Amino acid sequence: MKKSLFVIFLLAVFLTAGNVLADTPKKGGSLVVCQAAEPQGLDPTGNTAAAIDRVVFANIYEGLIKVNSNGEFIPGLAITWIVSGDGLTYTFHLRQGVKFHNGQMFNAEVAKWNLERAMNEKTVNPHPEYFRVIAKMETPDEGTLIITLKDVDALFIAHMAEGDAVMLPMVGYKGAKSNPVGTGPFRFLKWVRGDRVEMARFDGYWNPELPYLDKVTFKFIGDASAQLAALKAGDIDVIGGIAAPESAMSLSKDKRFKVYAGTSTGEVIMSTNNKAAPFDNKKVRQAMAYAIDRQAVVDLVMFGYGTPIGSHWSPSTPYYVDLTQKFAYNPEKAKALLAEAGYPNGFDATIKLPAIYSYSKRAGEVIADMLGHVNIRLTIEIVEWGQWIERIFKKKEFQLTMIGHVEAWDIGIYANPNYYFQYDSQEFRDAYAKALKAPSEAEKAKWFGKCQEIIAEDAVNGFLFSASGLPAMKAEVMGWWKNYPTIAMDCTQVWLQ
Amino acid sequence: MVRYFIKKLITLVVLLLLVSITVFSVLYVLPGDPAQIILGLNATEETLANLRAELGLDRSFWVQYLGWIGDILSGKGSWSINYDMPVYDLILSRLAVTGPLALMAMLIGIVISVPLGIYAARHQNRPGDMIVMFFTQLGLATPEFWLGILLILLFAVKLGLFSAGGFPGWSVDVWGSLKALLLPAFALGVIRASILTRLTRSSMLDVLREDYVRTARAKGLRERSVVYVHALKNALVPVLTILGLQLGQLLAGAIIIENVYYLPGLGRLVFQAIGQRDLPVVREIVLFMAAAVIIVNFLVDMAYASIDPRIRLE
Amino acid sequence: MPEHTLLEVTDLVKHFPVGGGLLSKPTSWVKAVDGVSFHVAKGESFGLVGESGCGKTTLGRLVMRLLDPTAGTVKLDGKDITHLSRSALRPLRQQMQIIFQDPFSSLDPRMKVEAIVTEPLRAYDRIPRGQRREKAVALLEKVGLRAGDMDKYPHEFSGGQRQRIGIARSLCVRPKLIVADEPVSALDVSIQAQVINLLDDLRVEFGLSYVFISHDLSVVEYMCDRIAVMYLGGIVETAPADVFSVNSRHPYTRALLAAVPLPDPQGQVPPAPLDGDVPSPIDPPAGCAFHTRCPYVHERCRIERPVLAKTGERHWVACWLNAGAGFSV
Amino acid sequence: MEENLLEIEDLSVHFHTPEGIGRAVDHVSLSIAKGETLGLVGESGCGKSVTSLSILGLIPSPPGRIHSGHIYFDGKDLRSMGENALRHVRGRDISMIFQEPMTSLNPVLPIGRQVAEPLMVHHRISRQAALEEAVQWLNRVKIPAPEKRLHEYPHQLSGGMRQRVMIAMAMVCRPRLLIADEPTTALDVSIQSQILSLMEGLRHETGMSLLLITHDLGVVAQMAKRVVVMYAGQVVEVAGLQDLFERPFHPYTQGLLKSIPRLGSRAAGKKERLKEIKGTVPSLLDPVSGCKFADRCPRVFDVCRERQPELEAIRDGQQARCWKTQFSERSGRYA
Amino acid sequence: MKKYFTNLNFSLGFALSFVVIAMAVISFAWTPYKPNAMNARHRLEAPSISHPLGTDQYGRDTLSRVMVGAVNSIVVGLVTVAIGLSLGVLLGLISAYYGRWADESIMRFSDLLFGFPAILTAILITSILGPSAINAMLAIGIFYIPVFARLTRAVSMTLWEREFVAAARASGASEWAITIRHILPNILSPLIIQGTIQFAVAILAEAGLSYLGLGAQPPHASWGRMLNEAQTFMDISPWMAIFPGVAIALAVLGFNLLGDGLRDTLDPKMVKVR
Repeated sequence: MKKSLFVIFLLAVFLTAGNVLADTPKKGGSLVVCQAAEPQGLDPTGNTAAAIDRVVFANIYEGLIKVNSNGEFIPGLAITWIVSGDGLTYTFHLRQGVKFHNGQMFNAEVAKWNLERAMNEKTVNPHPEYFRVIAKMETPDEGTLIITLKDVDALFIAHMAEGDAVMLPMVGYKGAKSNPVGTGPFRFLKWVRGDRVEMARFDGYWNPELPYLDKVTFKFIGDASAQLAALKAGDIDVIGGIAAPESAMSLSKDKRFKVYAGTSTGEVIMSTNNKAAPFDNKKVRQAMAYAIDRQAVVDLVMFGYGTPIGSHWSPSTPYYVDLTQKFAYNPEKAKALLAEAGYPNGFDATIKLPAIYSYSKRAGEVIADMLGHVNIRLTIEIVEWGQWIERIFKKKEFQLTMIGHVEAWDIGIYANPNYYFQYDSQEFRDAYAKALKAPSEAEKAKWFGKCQEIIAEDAVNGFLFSASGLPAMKAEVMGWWKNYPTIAMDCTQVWLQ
Repeated sequence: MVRYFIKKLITLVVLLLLVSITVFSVLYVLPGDPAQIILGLNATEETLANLRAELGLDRSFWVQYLGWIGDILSGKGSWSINYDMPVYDLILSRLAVTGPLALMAMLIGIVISVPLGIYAARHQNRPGDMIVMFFTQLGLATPEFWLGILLILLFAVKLGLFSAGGFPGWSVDVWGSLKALLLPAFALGVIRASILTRLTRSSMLDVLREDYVRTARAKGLRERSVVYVHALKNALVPVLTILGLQLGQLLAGAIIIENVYYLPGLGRLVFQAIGQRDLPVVREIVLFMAAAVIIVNFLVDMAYASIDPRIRLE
Repeated sequence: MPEHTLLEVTDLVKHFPVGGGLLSKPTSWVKAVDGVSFHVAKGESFGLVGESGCGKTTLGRLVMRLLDPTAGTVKLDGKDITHLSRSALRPLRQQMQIIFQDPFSSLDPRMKVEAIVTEPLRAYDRIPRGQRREKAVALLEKVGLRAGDMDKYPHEFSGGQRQRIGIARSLCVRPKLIVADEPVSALDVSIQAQVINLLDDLRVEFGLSYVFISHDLSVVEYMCDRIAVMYLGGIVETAPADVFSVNSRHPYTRALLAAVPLPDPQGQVPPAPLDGDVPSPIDPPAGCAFHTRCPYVHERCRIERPVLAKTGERHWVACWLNAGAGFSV
Repeated sequence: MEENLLEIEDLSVHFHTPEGIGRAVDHVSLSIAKGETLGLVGESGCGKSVTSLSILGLIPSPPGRIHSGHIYFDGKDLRSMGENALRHVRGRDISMIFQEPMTSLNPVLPIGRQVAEPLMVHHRISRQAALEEAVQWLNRVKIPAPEKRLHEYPHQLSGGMRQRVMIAMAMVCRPRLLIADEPTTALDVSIQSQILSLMEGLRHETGMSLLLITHDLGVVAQMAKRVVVMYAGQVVEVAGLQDLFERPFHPYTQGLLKSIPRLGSRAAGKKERLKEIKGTVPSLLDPVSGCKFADRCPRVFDVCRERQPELEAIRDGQQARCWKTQFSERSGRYA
Repeated sequence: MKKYFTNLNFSLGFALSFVVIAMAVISFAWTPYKPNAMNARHRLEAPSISHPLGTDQYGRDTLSRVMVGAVNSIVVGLVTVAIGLSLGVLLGLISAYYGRWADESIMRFSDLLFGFPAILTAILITSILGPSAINAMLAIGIFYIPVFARLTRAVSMTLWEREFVAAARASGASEWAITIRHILPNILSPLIIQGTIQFAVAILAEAGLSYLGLGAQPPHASWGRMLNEAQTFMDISPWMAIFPGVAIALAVLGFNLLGDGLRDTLDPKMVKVR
């Protein structure tokens, strides 16, 4: 049996790190990181909320595989993984002598238990389907886990590198929501609800060189201007992601601070109900695509901090295809298409915007203005988040809405005809299935590219932009990620100058 | 007094019961699935059902209501879905922000208003009174959140003396925490002071016209004791009512100013909890807030009675 | 009993609840009127006198059926009106009207005089506007006001003039009986005489009967043919006016008479005839209500309540001394 | 003539209202001798209460203001005294009691405290001592169980009891002048007689002077030795008690006496029609050039409407403000 | 009318409210710019001759938006007062007339409403019905019901005890006729006064709700939401946070003064009911 082998040594991590950093890392110091949303519990295996992963993933919890700031998969609790030629068997060689913060040992048995817990029928893991592809698991010894899949899954490794697949101890996992215990470089200290989560350096971390920092505090400040004020006042050191791009604008002019305009996994889209007239008409959707000036949207909404996209795929994710020119801004063409579709005088519609996200409210206002120029007259309705979930996401009572999809590799939602935008395309489903089962990188690129093209051509949703993560920090904070290819704010290699 | 006390107490309990039922039914019909919000957009139907069962959302209205009331009466309270901790503890930790904020605001309000009100009443229609009345009119017309924003603009953005919001936490920085509450308390307090000043003034004016004030003067009392002993105690009765109403509303109603200053207070908690459909938190906090208003009013009634023998000795 | 009895009141009782709310029962009852009987003949002026809280005003309103009695009957012109419904009462209102004490409270401040004085007409039939104005002019002139006053509002008048407006209103429907509840008490001395004279004149002109309620013994004596004295919800004595001041027999009546300061230069204050205060009508004394303050109290007074007994021509007294041993002072 | 304890000279009090200046008290002069009871009689709005309030400087101001005149107490001009000095006169040398005993007592203070207060202020004695004296005074005004009552509140007392408390409060410092402003108007007759005899007894005992303000001629007839009649802010007649009732001079006084029904007249077999005074009291706001009573006077002359009469002596101890005084002297047309 | 204008409060209040109403009326016909037109080239501009109050983050003209915002505030004032008046007066009349259990239950109901913190209830209402201008008005209007009910009850209860009511009864007037002929005209001026003041309060309350995002929805301009949007731009363009607030304060001041002026002239003795 021919096996392809990916082995990435720890050394490589250090090399990469060395390249990024201009200076030799120093140990010690404490860092206060600000994040807008407070997590709802601290267990990433029980909730997909990004706020949880940002705090605990890669800091307190680790999975078998990690992602680096360039989006590459690197060893986590697994040192190497070997995939069989048929793509069905994965052999993980686990790191030896790894301890949980509570002193429990990590081994193959624990790994197996964690994965089984996620696939269990009583699971509250939000993505049990990630794991249910597993046919069986074997643990020949303490350091080896052999997983056999039912079917080829091109995203299996990617999924193993997400917060849903982190390793919890067999004893003490129940308190994970409020008292997380993992194997990560930092151990949990306390969570002051409504204010902050504190964690300290874990001295028993498997890499004795890391982390550099003694203490990390995640502070939750919801509002952009308060974040800014806190950073300027020195109360916080890092803003994980600036919510209001205008703050980034004013910060970038200040020498004491730096702002990274990197990439993220998220795509902001104008979700369109493909079953609701007139949006069930492809021409109408394409007309809207022509009517949107994506660069202007990025300018008005994000003050330029973002990248226009042409499909449901972030530029930071592998296999990205730039489709932004497919429906380049052209209001005349939009009007013509509308006329063709039977709406020479345009039409009225309602766009429902979730209240909690300022970018979606702003984007909604801007889009309403733009579509107004081609006689698509939008009424804006701001919807409180609970309502959004109920009315729009579940009951699909909407025509248009505006939301950011932050999960990486989530194009699969287009394969589900019952998903809230109700896109139903056999062509896409076939392409996606092929992509998932693609044996080689080239095949993967081809089929994932095809997927992007199909939904772009169908103008399923209004694909607008991928927002920058916009981390901002004091000038002396080193090693912070520029890009956010995964949902985490990994402080493992951050140090203070 | 005892009769009066018992009568008021019964009213209090009945009112609380009505409030609890109202709160529960309102939240029962609130659209939005907590499980979906917790698990995110891409969760499977099966996982959702599991979580709903775990949260007890699949049970009937009365089972849920009685369970809830039982938990509250037994002192256990409910459990926050989002924060994974007892709601009581959550309330307590947030009250540590809102409580001092409300009290500081009230204190600022009283300290400004009572002397000003008395001054204005004693100088009725003279320039001093007119100036005071002008400023209170302005105060009444100014939205407190705008005043808050203006204070930020001046003290944080321009002068850099305060931070524009946020709260370091009592355990981290007591002085900093106090400082963080100062501007919002001032914004709240100044607006309250406008109302209270006008009230103190008009109440004082009414009382100063009373026959017994004339009697006190006729007895040869010093003007000071006429005003502060004979008049003030009577004048305070209506002021006290509004004061109580305000304190209750402040405990509950600092939502906007907490949003302006991003304070982790009760108001913000409940505002966010509604969005997150953390129903146990919403329910209990709304009940708590309503109870705060009702209980403060009850205490005011009692304070009233202790000032006014006509009620006390009924 | 004289012929032509216009008003007959028998054993009238009115208790007001004290306290009580949504869930609780009244804690006690104010026995405002507690078993009162009297009658008024056609053309007679009947005085009800007593101190504040004795129930005279309540009695007046019961007679008018402005309040519903707890027990007893009221007969007007032989017709029992005690239990008539409001609508059934309406036509009877033409026969009886009321004048109030407070000339400020008894006129609607937002109504013009014309509307006020003709208000009783509006309850019966639609009278054309012109006719109403004519009527109003006639009424105003009758009570000594000018036709030009018709379009004014009450606050433009003095107290005495307002009382005239109130009187005009009561005359509007040509009633047979007028209940006058302290009609001159709120007026200054010099104005009192004007109103008293007016009432006296009108009585003759229209053949009215009055139930004249007042705390002022001199006014009642002047105005009335017969006087009833009330104490704590009950009538203690009724006497013809011409013997009232000299020959009244109830100790309370005599004390009241003695307490009135006469406008004659005495230059000295007589000793007060009564000690203490009137007991609370919530918990009136057992037996004779007056026994707590009566200088002639004896054992029976504390136990048994005396009833009105005839002691002379149209003269009735509720006192054990009178009824029993032929007491005289 | 005895020495006067209080002398009011040419007092004018004006009220400044949006509608104009009201001359509530218009050149009023009167005096009270030591130990004397002076009755001040008039209808509502005639200025009798304002006159009494201005003695102690208690006119509500604004809108009221003493416009001119002097008030001498024991030879000292109260008007030129400073506020502080005047304060020492109030409640110590001159006390007042008012019409409404309910509203004139502070509802939130126990009555003992209120009665004791003047002692604590003027005699600077301890609260305990003051309360002890208050008990004595409550006893003297015949309040049963005074020790117990010390701690009660006004609303727990009946109207008569409240007025007794007011009297005790006014008397504790043994004032030399007691001003009683309609002290019994709000009370029933049986209580009125109690209060009147109490006041008379106290006056007799202490030898103080009493200024009794009332609209009730019956009360005056019992209490006063001398009477001042006011009309529309002016004194229209001053007379000894006998003269007033037997030989009233001013047409207003005459009218008043004839307009009240007299108790016992029916028994005497005479029901005479009451003599009414026509018309109503003029507004204090209108400046009247002639006699203020001219419009209502049954014997009005041209001169009455043109010029205001002065207060003139008629006989010893009797004065009146009426042109009749002139006629009687010069032409003898009136007697 | 003259007597009103001699009152300083009334004159000032009238002038201010007139300006606000005029602004609203004019905005229907004319605004300097289209209030919702975005212009990426002119965003966040400081006040200038072409944009007297500056522009916002989308380059929209603040003056135009302030003018249109006046419409929003006035409509809110009218609708909420109408809700409060119509139901409140009815309940208050019933309460005062029937007394006893009707009174007791209506008053307890109003206690219950007062027991709930107003903003919180408004938030709950909007989270059930969804945030919108209409729901915000509903949320505010509901709180006006007890305000007017208590006022109506207090005033009409004293009226029912007045002797002119007894006189009307004695004249044979039906209860309904008494209510129409005597009670309503006499509670009218306190209601007008209170209505004016509640109008002002409603503008404030709506601004608060809009600030929280629970009022009028974008792109419609509302003063409260303009302030909310301005807050994140405070250090870049502070003027954005000034003018909408000034507009609120002046409008509220105007209607408050108008109410006080009316109180001074119409009903000097009126007791303010909370």
